[in-house]
Amino acid sequence: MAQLEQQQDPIYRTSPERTYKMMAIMLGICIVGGGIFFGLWDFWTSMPPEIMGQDAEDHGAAPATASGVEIPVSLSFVESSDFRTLAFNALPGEAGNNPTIMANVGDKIVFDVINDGVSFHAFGVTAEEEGFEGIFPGSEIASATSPLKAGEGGTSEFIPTEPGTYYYICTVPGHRMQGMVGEIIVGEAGTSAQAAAPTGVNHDFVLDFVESSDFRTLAFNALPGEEGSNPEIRVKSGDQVTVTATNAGVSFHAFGVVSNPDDFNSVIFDSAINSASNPLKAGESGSVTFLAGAPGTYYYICTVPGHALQGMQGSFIVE
Amino acid sequence: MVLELQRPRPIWQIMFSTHHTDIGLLYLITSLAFMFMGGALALILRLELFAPGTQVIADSMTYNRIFTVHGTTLIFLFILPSASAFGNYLVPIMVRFKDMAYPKLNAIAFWMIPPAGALIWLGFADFTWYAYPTYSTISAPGPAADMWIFGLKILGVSSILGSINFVVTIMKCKHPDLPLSKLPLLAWAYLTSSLITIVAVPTFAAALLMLLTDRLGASGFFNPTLGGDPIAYQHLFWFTFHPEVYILVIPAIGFMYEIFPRFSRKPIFSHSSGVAAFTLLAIVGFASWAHHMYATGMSFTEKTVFMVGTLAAVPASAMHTFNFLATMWGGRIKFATPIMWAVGGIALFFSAGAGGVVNSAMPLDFITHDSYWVVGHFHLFVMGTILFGTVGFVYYFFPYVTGRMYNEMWGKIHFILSFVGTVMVFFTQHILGLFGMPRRIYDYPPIPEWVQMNIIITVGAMIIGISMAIFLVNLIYSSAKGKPANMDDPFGLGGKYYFPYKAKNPHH
Amino acid sequence: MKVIFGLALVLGLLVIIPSIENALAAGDEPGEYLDRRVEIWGLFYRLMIVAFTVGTVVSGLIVWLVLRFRESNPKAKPTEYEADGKW
Amino acid sequence: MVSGNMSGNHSTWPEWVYVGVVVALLCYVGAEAWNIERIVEHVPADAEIIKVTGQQWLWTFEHEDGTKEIGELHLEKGKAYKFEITSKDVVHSFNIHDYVVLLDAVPGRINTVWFSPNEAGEFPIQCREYCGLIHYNMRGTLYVENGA
Repeated sequence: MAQLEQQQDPIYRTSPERTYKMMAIMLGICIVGGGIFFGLWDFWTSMPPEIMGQDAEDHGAAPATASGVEIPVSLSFVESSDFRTLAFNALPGEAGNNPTIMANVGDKIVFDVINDGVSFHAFGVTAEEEGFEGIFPGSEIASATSPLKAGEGGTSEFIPTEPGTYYYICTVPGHRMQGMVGEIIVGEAGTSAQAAAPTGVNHDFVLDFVESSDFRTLAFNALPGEEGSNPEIRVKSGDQVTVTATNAGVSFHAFGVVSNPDDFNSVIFDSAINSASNPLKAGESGSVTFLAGAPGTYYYICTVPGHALQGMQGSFIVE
Repeated sequence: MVLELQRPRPIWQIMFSTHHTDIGLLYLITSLAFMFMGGALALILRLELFAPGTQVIADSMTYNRIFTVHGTTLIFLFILPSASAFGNYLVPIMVRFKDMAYPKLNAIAFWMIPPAGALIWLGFADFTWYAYPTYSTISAPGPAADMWIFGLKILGVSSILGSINFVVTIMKCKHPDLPLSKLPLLAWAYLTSSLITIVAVPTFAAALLMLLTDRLGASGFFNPTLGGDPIAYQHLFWFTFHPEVYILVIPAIGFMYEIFPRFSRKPIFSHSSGVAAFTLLAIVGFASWAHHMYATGMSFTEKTVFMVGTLAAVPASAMHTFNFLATMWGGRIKFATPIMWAVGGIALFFSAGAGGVVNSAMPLDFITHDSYWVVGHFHLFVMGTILFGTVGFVYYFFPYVTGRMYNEMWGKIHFILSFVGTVMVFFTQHILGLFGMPRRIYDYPPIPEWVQMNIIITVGAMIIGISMAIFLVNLIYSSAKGKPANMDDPFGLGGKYYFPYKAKNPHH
Repeated sequence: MKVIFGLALVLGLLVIIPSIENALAAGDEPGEYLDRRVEIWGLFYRLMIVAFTVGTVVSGLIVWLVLRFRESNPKAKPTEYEADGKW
Repeated sequence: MVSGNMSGNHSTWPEWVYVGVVVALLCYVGAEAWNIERIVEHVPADAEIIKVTGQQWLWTFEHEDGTKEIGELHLEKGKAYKFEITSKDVVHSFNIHDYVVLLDAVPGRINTVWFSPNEAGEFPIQCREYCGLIHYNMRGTLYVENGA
């Protein structure tokens, strides 16, 4: 490499000054960068990806009878530090987590919602048991596409037109599944939504776990479409209910009354027969006796994960 | 800094220069900075895994984000740029041209890296460095994931531009009386790895776009509920990233081809077999991508094809090893720091290669797939081979850049600690994999063997950490106050050799 | 060169023996189900034997090279290229 | 290959021997692997089918008789079982390490792998493909019972 070897000019070596200048520059970058980095650390993972086809259908039903009663509810979106659990007012386990709202048909529920988290949220009331669709017009605050930023808030109102269980949720896709869902239990017009004193009346129900031949559909007493499948149970608040359940299938099952069939873990009224971890084996049966609590629409389900979704659920209505 | 050594200029002039040595310097500093950052992340991960239960990381979300950025940083922001760094310094000099073929393109290619790095580091996505759908499309939280996608997009373009520059410089700007057959092997390394890049990387660029549109809900390429197929992404991904392995390793081999003859005082055993091996690797490297996917339910035939393709790539690497050893044979080797790194590099290169052969045997995938065996295996490559070769070359090149000598003793200590640490960490990880510990887990059940081995690994990792701290101090201190190097023969080897700082490449 | 010969010999044997036992063992699966653990781990250990044999040779060679041809070795003598200082 | 001008004056036959040995070894490895894979992939005709479904972050099993289990799998020693593995959401990897059973659970696909437990006891089932937050704890248990 002949041409490369003609030495010329004196050699200048890197000097301490230049090295320190270099270090200063890089240190500066690190400090500025570090500031932005930790400042925005959690924000960047606060939005789940878009899921296709998320347009709320219009329910558009006007209130049948306005009772004139107004129920002010103030809610705040809260997030666990790691964003895995979201909730209203308080994280699961703490007091006041996802408060259940008791109301009657015609009552006006006024929501005052504020986003106490750092990620984006939006509010709405739906009758759907899962997902973020079917938001009642007028009940929504912001939307998944233009959500409430941290600290922002808003108000809306919801007037239930028929008794049943409704859900107030965060309408940002995924947040409901992460726990941002609470219940609105709506009783018949006029009746007050408190657990009545024991009435002494006794009801006995027999519920058998049955399974379709291909084991994909599960139900109580009879398969869907047949007579008496998942019978609706109506009792008065305070009645004593005795349920006897027999596993007529070959799979494992367990019984329980819950307020949200998706949430098979939180059995209410001490109404559990066995449990997912220790279920009823084929042919076994069990029974439980409990007091029906506050009026509202509840569900009796198979508490083995997945079974309720496969159809093992019926409504359990307390009046 | 070739020119730096002849005419000192203010730093901003170096930063915004289009001269190949200045850009090489920028590449070098950037990549080393990212190496230390990514390494720090690795140490955090190891601390977390030191024992079952939560150690230093609060939740698995953070853990997942950290290992994702660890991988992304070290592969795309350390290894690739460091290769380009020395390529920029040496390729024009080796082909005896005044600069890279497209100086401005060269500068652009570099300046795409900082923003990409910023995107990746600010977003800190959590879907692992290969972002498999459907997790990455339906489950990974944004905007971090999207920032990662854009970051990699930019890096992909940057590396393609860089590669085009290298290929043109070597093929078109080569001095007329320098035939390809006499081109130094390092230049050959850049030629081949650049060609691989140009062929392989666009595939991944396409995959990234599909990933993005899927995430935006505009398409369903990888979403089965919309008629897509997640496996398609894995094919696109590995079609880029198995050759990428060779893109990463070939320059490191090239560095060793510079170091071995230099310090053995003996020409390379066989230049032509080195060239042959590079070319072979560049071609066969494309026949093996799906050996990463045995477990996705491929047919027996597919598996067989890709196993054969994988094994076919082995002789090439074996020829390099032979070449190195044969070059040392009969030489008079001065064991300065650079060649120590190179020798350690070959030893680990062999171990990694052997592990790779075992890996490629289809049935063994049932044991090793996505276990710590795999982690240990590819870390032996990227750390044991690529990083060793690169660090060795950093030491070798230090005097030419700064005009000063690094501290020899601390350099040797750095090597010994790193070597011990590497063996401790990655060999143990192989065994841990055989005991069935999956990759990418934030926490693990207290199985006695797992716990013991994780402790060993973490200790080893800390040793590596210490050695790298020594490296950092050595670099900074020596470039400021190191003793002036004898620029005609910094390592006291005698003999004439081309000295980069003498290159008559005028500044422009 | 001896090393290479020895290497060739050892490895040649390693190739032949198991492939023969394979040819004999092949094809008696039915009846009792085969135990995939035995098959797969068996393969693993066979390959490990090969890997470690080669590994021993290679690493041994490296160590020997390093010790024999180091500058400070009493037997070390200038290479033929040092005279005109071109390599 | 002819040794290039840059190389010293020496013979290259040792390299050829070496390459030959390497190739021979690789052939051996390939043949062995091919053979074992062939043997292992041959599913017995009377293997019982178990439907395995992965989802974030639990395993669901469905026996031929329709029994459904979640997170637990009860099998009988000495029988052959064929897993039909799929996933509800993201890619998982179904792994019983002690029985060297491993296959990805891919949404939209059904992958099959078979094995025959020949030893009673409890064996961990785990997810080997990164699937999100609780990936590290997507575990189950295989109970191999002595059949009647």
